[in-house]
Amino acid sequence: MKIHEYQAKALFRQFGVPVAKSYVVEDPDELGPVGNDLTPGVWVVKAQVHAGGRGKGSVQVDGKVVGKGVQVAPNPKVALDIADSILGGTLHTIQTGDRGKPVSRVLIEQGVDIESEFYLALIVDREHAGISIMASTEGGMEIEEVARTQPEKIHTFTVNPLIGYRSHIGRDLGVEMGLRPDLLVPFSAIVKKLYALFMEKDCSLIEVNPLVVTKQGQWLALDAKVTFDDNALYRNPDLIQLQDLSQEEPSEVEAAEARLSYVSLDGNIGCLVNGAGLAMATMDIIKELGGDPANFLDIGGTATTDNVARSFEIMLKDKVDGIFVNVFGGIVRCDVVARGLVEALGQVKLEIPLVVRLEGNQRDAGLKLLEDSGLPIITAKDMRDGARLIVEACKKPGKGN
Amino acid sequence: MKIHEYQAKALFRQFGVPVAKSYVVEDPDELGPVGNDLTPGVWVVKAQVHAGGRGKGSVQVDGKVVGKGVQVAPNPKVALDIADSILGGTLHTIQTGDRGKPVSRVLIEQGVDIESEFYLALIVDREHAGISIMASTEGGMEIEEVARTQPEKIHTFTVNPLIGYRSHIGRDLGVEMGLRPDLLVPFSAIVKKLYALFMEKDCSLIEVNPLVVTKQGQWLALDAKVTFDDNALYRNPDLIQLQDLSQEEPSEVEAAEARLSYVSLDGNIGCLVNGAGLAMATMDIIKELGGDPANFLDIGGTATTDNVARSFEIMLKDKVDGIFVNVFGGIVRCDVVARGLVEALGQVKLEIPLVVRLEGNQRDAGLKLLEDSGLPIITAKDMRDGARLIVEACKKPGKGN
Amino acid sequence: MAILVSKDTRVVIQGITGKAARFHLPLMQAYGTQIVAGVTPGRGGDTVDGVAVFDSVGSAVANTGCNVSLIFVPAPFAADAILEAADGGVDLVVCLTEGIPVLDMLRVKRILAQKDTRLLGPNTPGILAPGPRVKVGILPDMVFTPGPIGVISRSGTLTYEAVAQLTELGLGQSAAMGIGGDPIIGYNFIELLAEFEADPETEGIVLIGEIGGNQEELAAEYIKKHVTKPVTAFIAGKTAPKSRRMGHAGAVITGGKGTAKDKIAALEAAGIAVAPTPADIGRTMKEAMK
Amino acid sequence: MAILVSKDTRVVIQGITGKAARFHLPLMQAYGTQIVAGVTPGRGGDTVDGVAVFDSVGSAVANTGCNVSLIFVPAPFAADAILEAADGGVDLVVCLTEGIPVLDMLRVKRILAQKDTRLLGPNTPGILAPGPRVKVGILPDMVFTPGPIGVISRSGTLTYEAVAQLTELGLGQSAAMGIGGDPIIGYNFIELLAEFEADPETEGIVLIGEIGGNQEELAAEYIKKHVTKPVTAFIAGKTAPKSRRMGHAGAVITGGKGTAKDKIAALEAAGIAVAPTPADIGRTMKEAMK
Repeated sequence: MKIHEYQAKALFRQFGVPVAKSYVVEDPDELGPVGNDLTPGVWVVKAQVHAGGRGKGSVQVDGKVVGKGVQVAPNPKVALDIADSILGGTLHTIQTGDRGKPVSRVLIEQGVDIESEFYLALIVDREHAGISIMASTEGGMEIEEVARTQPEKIHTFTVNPLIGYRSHIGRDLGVEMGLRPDLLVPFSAIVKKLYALFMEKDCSLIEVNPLVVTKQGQWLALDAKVTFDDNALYRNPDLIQLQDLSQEEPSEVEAAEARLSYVSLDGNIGCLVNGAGLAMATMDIIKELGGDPANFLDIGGTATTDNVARSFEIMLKDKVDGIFVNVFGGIVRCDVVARGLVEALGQVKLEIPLVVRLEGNQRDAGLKLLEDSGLPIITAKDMRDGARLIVEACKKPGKGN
Repeated sequence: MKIHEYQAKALFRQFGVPVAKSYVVEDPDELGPVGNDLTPGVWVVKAQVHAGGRGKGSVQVDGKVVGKGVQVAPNPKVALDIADSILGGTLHTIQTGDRGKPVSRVLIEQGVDIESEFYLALIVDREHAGISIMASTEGGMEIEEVARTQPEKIHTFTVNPLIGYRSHIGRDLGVEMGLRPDLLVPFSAIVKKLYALFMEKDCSLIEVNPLVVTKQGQWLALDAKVTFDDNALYRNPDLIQLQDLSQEEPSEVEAAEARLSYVSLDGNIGCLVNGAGLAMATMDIIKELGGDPANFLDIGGTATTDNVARSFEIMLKDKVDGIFVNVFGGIVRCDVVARGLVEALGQVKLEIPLVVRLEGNQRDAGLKLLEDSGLPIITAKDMRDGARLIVEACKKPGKGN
Repeated sequence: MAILVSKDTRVVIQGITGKAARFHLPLMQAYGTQIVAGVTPGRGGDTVDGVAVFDSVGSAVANTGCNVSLIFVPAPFAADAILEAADGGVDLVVCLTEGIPVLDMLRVKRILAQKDTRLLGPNTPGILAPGPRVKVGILPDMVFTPGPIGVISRSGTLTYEAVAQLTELGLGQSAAMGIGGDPIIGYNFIELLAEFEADPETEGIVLIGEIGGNQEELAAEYIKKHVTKPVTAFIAGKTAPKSRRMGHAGAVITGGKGTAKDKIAALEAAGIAVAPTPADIGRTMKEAMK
Repeated sequence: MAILVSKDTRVVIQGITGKAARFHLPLMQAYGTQIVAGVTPGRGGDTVDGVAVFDSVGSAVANTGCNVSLIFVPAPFAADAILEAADGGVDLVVCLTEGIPVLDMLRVKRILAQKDTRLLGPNTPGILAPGPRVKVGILPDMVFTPGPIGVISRSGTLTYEAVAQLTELGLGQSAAMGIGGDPIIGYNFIELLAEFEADPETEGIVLIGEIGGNQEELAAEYIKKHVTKPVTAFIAGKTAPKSRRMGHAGAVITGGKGTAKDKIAALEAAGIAVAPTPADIGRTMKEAMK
């Protein structure tokens, strides 16, 4: 689960990680009172969206560009004007996709005199089975770019979760980065606090880019990106309220509510599959045979009749020219899937081709249910057959593509 | 650091470990209001002192025995009367020593219908470097007695602190004790909570004896003994207020305040030594040569002039016929010890023999300081010599022993 | 003989009284698997489909000599269940549970590194060996047949797909298993490749990978150096859009880009035949076996 | 050659800018110890008595090749300091710090069990080897002289006492060390007995124990089986009252009663000469060497 910068910074404050003074504004009416609190000097206005590249991205209001997603204002008045102009707009960055992300909140943050910028991240490290801490002097840069061009400037330590953080880890990373001795202990303290946040809130990523030292010698987290492990939200119920669904794809949100995994793509064939691997493979074979998937919806390993029906409804909302259901039953039973399809098709009239391939657990029962339903379902004998049938069906004259 | 039963039970409540309903009374004037709250039925009145054997020990008021330290009352009225009678008395048990312990508080606890009694303890296990959990069906008994006579009835699991508690530990101990299946999960939950308390508060021991199952099938901790690691109190500052110094030996309290380790004994020779091993060895050689130590005071490894002087003052308060200072300087400097002695003797006139043996770090400087002071100090050339000198000095006619 | 399991496999099911376990228990029994015990805390003494229920794995092991545990426990309790199985002393834990918090699994992984118990999964469909007729998991046994091919997969359903194709082409299986789709898992490709390489009954190996991570690249390197038996592979996700889930810092940690193209290139460079589509897995293996 | 330390010992002092460290640093230097680095976080670049200060043990090791760490860090930070030394890669950590919380040490003990770094202490006076003139700690070197006796002790000051007696009687020492007086320590009696047994320069061993625990009993058993060199012992606390500190549950866990009488009996049953008083340690060793 992703959260906004301002929410991440609130968590930083709670864990004692230094951040600059800032105000969140949701409603233009709040700008007046906030304006009274802004002290003279530079303030930075930042659109709060779930996407990177805000500084280069532009905010549009009614289709017109009104400014960038991050803007520096020389004084409070200008800051308030900028905030007013972008609130309610849509931010378009390289990460947002064509639709952009709604700017429902802005963060107005006090400007600081930066002496130097750093990069700091904590992340679950699959390969080393630990929490890896990555630090670099190349703050403010895209870290993948740094990894490619100056890999020696990324310093990493993997914390064994059974041992936990020890103060020398941050100091050693600081020494490797060439920090001045007086900056080492406070740097390590920040890493320690972020590690505590990571573990306590079941994070999957904390990224601070840039983490800066001010001309006054203070460390400050100028940006903050935190994502949480969805699987652990049950033990951090306070975090669920931080979720901002307006930042996500509506169909993905709907699928997630039904505990389904949904990915939207660019083509015209809907794919309803069980298992991520089979879903990807189905997409691969459709492409191989000249078709183009519109999405894939993984009904997962615990599908019930209800959520198969639900999946099918979500799929129909996403404009598609045909649907391929490809299920190999293991824990999922083919008869359950068939019953879900029949149920969904009792509600809506099917006006596009539907190819169904069932195999494995309770296949015969499933196929019989489909046959008995009398619905215009095309059944396939195997995966290639099914892919071929749907690709052909979606190429018929009168259909797109 | 030891705490009272009622304090331990308050911690149990805080961590979700079930205990019976109870009231603490400090002042007889509180008995009236508490009496209004007591529901009809059996109540148990328990003297709150830092010592075991309360049930068999007797409370004395003005030298007269008024009852046992734990008494069962058939109704609230009798409970209030018992509480009133023992409050302000002195409890004498096999563990309190001759002086007894003041009964400044009583706990009035609701009686329960016991179906079965168990023993449960968590303790730092040196040998296995973990937290050992000990459980036994022989609740209410002295556990050392059980260990001697029925060792097979004590079930132990040592928790690796890097891994922590897992639910099967309590279940396995429960299965070994032959618990009914429906009691296993709640039993494990209690062990889990006590483990959390142990780790969070840096305990060195938690002992619940008895832990009972009531006829209603509920687990309850009927007694509660918790001791904390003194070395970790700095990170549990809230615990320090639980300390009840009135339960400790006054001279030991005074020594502890000066960060000294003091043990009171039965003889007449005071021993001021650095290091626990040397202290015990000094005691051993004094006894071997026919003397009898009154105490030993270990000035530890970080003695300053001030606390050497302080030690000496504490020692003089504890009536002794002579003092043997036996110091082998390592981290402790003999000159510092000598300066402390000279300082202390500047305040009080020494009327008993003082034998000083200095060796090791800065010995010569120390001996010179003593010599230059002109004080009537007997210096010894080695440990045996010193022990011999003090034993002889304390045997002189006119002195005790 | 298969790998990991054999005719001496005696299974205990943790969470045996749950719905999914109760559904799959008779399927495993019908296939021939010896399910000798179940565990549900507080339900000791009950039986489910003739299987005795115990209150802990420790007591199940003591009473039945079970040596493999199959976990159906819900995600919040699954990490603890794995550790219970390890403390209980089984040799292998097969954990089907999906959605275990990743920090729990990091701890489990580190703890198991110091113990003798091995883990398959979590989020795996389990393992099936057609020769001894042992199924520890939920794989659809009707598509399996005994034979010389070992199948290792990151995906559940693709495993079934591959096995069905092999069976269709007359290539039976020595054993097939999913390693699990979670970030932190027990057995990885390399460890299972080593098992199949050492297994006298296995003559060829199918490896089914997918985009993300660098396990396939590591496997390719390992196969080149240590595996003498023919290996064929399939990588799912060739046409997947760049995953929106993998953050940048994650990509830096992993080192590789995790694309199907890179993985296929690594495998082919190691001399491994890669099936062009998921429908060609069986055929590709058959050709490699010639 | 001594044990644990040698002429190649290169010491880093953690907490070098503290008061006690500054007092003992020149004493160690004067004795001949190579103190090549110090560590105080935030003080990197400073020097203390000619010794370069670093910000972490890792950088001290990288820059000076130090291989033994001596810890003078205050108790709340000492456990972390031990782990820093281990992560930094030194071979031996000598921890003088007194009063480390026992739960911290339990964790340290478990973590070090998986690493190559060994620990002496905490709450030890350190180790001193008169031959190579290496002192890592605070032992008063004026009472030492080179020779064939190894001294292992649970008590600091009693170690000095024993060494002074040995020197007085013409018995020099190969090395002497305290194992530390805390509940959880690194090196124990048995491990050090094994080191001395294997050390060609050691011809006899003095073991100084005290009441509590069961280390002396275990040592007696070990000596009987594995130590060929003469060993003499002293147990402090023969006349101590039953300790009020050791709870009942503790006694049950330990198994033994931990009395001096039991320990002396165990040692004598293993053929070890036990000194009757602390003033007889040297004499008893001398007789055993005949």
